[in-house]
Amino acid sequence: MNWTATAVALLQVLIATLVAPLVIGITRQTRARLEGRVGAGILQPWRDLRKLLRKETLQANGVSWISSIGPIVVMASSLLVAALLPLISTLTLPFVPDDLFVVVSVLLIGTVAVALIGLDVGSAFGGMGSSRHMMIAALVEPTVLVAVYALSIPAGSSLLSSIVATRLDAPAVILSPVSLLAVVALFVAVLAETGRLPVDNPSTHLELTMVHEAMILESSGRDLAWLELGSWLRLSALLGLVANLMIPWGLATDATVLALVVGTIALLLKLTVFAAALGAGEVFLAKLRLFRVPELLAGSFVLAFLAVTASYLVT
Amino acid sequence: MSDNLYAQLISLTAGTLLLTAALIVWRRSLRACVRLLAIQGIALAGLVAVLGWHERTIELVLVSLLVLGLKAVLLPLVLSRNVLNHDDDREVPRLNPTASLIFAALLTMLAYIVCRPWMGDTDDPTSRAVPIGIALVLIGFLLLITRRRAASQLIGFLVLDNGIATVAFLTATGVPFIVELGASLDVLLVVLILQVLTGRMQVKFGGTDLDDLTELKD
Amino acid sequence: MSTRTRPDHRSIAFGDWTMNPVEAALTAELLLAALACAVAAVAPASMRRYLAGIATIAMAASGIVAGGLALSGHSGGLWAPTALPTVNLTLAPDRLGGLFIVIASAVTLLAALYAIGYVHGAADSRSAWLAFILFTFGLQMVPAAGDIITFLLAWELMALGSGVLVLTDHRTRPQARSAALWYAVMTQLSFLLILAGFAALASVAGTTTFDALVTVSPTSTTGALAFTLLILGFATKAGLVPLHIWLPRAHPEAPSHASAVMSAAMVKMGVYGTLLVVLRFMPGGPAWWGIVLLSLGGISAVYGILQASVTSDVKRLLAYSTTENIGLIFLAIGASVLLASYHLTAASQAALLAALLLAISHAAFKCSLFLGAGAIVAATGERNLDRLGGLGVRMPWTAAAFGVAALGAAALPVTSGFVAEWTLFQSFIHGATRDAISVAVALPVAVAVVALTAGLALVTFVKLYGIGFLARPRSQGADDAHEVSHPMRWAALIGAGAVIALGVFPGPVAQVLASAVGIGDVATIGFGGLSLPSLGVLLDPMALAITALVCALPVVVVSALSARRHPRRATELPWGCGGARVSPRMQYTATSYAEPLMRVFDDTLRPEQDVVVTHATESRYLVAQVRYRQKLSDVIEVRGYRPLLEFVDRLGVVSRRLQNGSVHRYLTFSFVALIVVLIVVSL
Amino acid sequence: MSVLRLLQLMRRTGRVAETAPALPEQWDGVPAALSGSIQIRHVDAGSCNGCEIEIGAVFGPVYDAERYGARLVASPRHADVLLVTGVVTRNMSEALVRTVEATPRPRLVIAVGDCARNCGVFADGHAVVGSVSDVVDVDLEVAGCPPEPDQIIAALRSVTGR
Repeated sequence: MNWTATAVALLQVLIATLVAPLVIGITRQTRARLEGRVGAGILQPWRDLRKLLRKETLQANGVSWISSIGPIVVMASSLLVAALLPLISTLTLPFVPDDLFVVVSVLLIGTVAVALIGLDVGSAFGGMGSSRHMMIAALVEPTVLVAVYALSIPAGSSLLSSIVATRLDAPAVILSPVSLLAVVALFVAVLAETGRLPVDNPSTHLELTMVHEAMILESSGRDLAWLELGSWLRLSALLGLVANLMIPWGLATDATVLALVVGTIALLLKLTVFAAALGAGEVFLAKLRLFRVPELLAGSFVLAFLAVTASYLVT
Repeated sequence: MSDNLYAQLISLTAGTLLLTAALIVWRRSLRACVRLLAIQGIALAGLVAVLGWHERTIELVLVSLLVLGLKAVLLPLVLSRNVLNHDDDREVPRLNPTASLIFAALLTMLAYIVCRPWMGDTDDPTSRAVPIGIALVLIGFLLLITRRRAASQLIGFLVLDNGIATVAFLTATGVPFIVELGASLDVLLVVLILQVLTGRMQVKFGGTDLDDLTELKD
Repeated sequence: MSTRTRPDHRSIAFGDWTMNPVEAALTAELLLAALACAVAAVAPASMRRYLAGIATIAMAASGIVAGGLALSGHSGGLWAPTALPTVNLTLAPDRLGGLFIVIASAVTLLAALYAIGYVHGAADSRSAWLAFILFTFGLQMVPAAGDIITFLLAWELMALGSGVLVLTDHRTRPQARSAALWYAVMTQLSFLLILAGFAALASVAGTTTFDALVTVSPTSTTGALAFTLLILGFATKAGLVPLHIWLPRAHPEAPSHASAVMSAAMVKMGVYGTLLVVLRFMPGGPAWWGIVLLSLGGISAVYGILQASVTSDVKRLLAYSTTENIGLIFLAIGASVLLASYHLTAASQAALLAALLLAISHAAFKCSLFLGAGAIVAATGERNLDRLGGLGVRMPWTAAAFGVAALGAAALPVTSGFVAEWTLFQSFIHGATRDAISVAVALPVAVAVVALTAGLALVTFVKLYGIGFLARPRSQGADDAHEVSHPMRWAALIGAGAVIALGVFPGPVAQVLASAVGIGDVATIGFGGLSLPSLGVLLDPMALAITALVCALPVVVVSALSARRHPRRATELPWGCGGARVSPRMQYTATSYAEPLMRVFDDTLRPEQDVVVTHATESRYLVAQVRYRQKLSDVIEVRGYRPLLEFVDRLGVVSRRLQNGSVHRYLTFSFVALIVVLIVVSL
Repeated sequence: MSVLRLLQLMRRTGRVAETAPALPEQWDGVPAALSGSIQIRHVDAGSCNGCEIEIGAVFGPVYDAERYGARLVASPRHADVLLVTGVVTRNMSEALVRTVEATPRPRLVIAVGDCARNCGVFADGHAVVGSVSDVVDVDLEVAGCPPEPDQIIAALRSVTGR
């Protein structure tokens, strides 16, 4: 059982990694089409990655080992998250529960690594991005924990897999105000964590408006490849989690081949829909001023908090 | 309809009421607030309709239609006219949104706590949704206290009224049709009068910031 | 203190080999403490640091042995008579006491090792060494005490010793004096409160030995009174808001080895005292105790980390982070009491375990952090983060130790802090109940508080490490920094190693801790992972790390392949928009790094900022110079303490009227007093 | 602008991108790594902004160079191709050299516009160092003052081969 679970987790990592660039491709493509463009095609992110891996990597004098190890840490943390989250099956690794707190902490390792890379450069942009990035990360955390706390109360466990499993068994839970509020809050938190609009504009060229971009401004070649793929993978994994919380159907509950195939296909469909929706949504959104972001996060926190209140005090 | 579905619908509509209230506290733009108010009206009407359907009483269904017409269409229209007829629709609340949001959360919790004794541990979905009505009332008060512009005062007042209506419907399962009619007409009247007043204020002082009214005291 | 074994034991001569092991270890510790004092007193200045340091290490080692024995369940202790009849000085640590003895001794050992390489000048003087030895000795005796008198004596020894240490640099640093004054006042306040609390307990129990105090019922008025007084006293020592005020002043002023012990071990005695109250004296306290501790801890956690996240002084930052961590510990204890009062036993025990895990983890990483901060100050002469930078390449060992400890403080995997907060969170999740409103309200708030604290701690320590050790030096001092001497780096590295070890093998650690407070079901799974069967949760950091490595492997392989074809090329410049080499002054400083947070929380922090723009004489459209000043003072001190002190001053002025120096008036006072006494007595 | 009105606008406009012209023949100097995807950093070495306007059009919806795999980026570290416009002025010559140096290999430098190729109308002005090729080695040139977006796109496509 343990070994099958491990194998499933590895399969999950593989699929998530293959899909992540396509998810970005789909969002960009949707956006382009809505803007009246043709778009570069959903395979473009893969081409970019291939090219980055075939380019040389520059490193300025005086930067420490953080700049060269950091990208690998970021990538590894994203892969680990993809392994932990219930994306195509609700099986969990032996001894490594997909515990909410563990998942968040693993995400934070990636966050911290990027922030340190930004500081390591010693240019003004890096520090700026790093400082903003960490502020947002700090303010997001209450939302994430409280939201999943609310979700974990009906399930009686903080394991994301069992939360999703309960929703699979009793779909009625999904439409209850508790879960609606919590999932909305979680979604806002995911947008902030992955640096999408309205918190951060991933396609900006103005250094002064950057958050994530400003930190990786100095990276090139494979460092850049890992940083990009890492953030894309993080986005896809978290989108997959939200998707499975909203639409748990199709998720494999055992390790039979058929179930896994179904689970994979379901995941692909969900991700396609969510990525397209994300891209479409971003057409209508403008980036918030940096100091309006706390208001947004406070709003999402309140939603999460209301969810907890409701779930506790309503029998 | 099945009890499960009934419970689902009740909690869904009630949840929407609470969510819209929270969002009204969140947003600064008055237009957005008016739109949210309309959604809240729809949710309230839906709640009443569900009750009526469940109790098989035609009267409640009529009331729900009335609520729909009044709170989801008429009042928002009137308000949006007032909002649109002068350019800036930004509210500058006394309390910054972050703080007032936290307040709203605490108020909701308070509502649940005060309701708990006479809610008991009943599984009856209607009594489970009562605290949300109370929370709406409290949040409405919060809006009345923290907002400056007359229009958003009106919005706060309407949220408060929605709260009262929610509680009334859920506890008494439907105030009689006539009473509801009277109440709604009162509300409409109040809103229209305040409408006129704000219009006059607009003309006289070029602004509807209620803090300026302190100068009118003598 | 002359030692004699308690009569009810085998009455045997001192030094007999058949003594009970705990007695033997404690005796050894007493003797070694005396020896250390003697050495410090007589040793020639040139040899003092080595001899005294080694003697202190020996004392600490014997302390570790004694604590370990007590922790593993050996009973026994030392007993000495006093002038007063029926009052004896007893040293009889129980398991919990043993745990805290181990914490105190281990921290002392590292600090002493560090001191060998660190102390110089005033910190190497005879008085400073004596103070350090007495301080650490008292520290180890507090948890060993078996009765009130001994406890208070040890407590006072600890307070006085640390007070002297705060004064060490008073010649060079005038602020040291005011810091010592604040510290003395607050610590005496805490002493008085504790004294009063114990008096209340003893008045009911009728005796002063801890075992006899259990008779007091927690729900009685005396119980409530004693709880309030004792908790206030211990909270003062633990540096909880609003009584934390001495902490950010005293810790930075004391020499770093002393501040490490103060922060990592001394404030823990406040925790130990609290545990004594809620576990040993008056177990099963009412719910409101839990609420009090919970809110006290929650406020301290958020306020402390908020201040830490915007502070630029390294040691001040660490001091505030201590307030945060102790706050978390109190929060956990409070949650445990609250849950227990509603019979949610499993969750309550998990919370208690979390409190202990937090305690040892904080001891490990904060010790290492303060030692590292001392190394920074020694190497650069700078305490202000805004003038540091680039130390990572200049002092690699210190950087490694500091980095690991910072990870622990930020509660990231796989460190001790992570395990502790995970356990705390599990207790919150599984304590969820609808039957008790107070629990239903307290837990989500607690979750939010812990989450916000964790997030801000992340910012704080990324700032501390990133600004201090990465990028390029912002001052000459930082540029000329060199790695510190071996004892210093080893002390810091051992602390960091403990952070990792506690984080990777939490299972056995947790089992030991659980045994200290009599918690049943804690198990070890996998590769030393932690499992709480009654909650049905498990965490195996080692397995997590292995999984992470498996995930990282392909990434490394691909990188290696790509590196073989396209090697890394060094360029002399970071990208600065094509400009000439960007000067270090263009980098973000700690202050600018915290600026966004400062803005978000400025209602709470109330920074004083002013910008002075001097225009050129030719035209006021040309700016000659812009000066930006930001002053950040502790809100609670400004709003709370200043008015209080002014009030006291005014009172003093008024009361001066009473005494005008005339003998007659004083005689009148005493006469009136006499009359009053007589009347009272006659009634 | 409200969401609904935006949606209506989108429905009315539909696709504005022109149909792609025939693929120009692949320029033979293209490094294998760059086929199918190039990131572009634009450097204005002292242009009159005529070429900037055209480049803006190139990445606008009508010409939509993104569909050929070309994207503008914010840092030369991310870039493969530098689009250099205008004569190289004294103040920009050093910055231009640094920018090229800051770009990881394999990299291409495309001189866009007559000023960049041969100083155009600004030849021997007092602030002019020379054409781009006088300062850094240029791989491709796009003639015109300013060049048509089609020409720029043709140059880019001859690199991406899409």
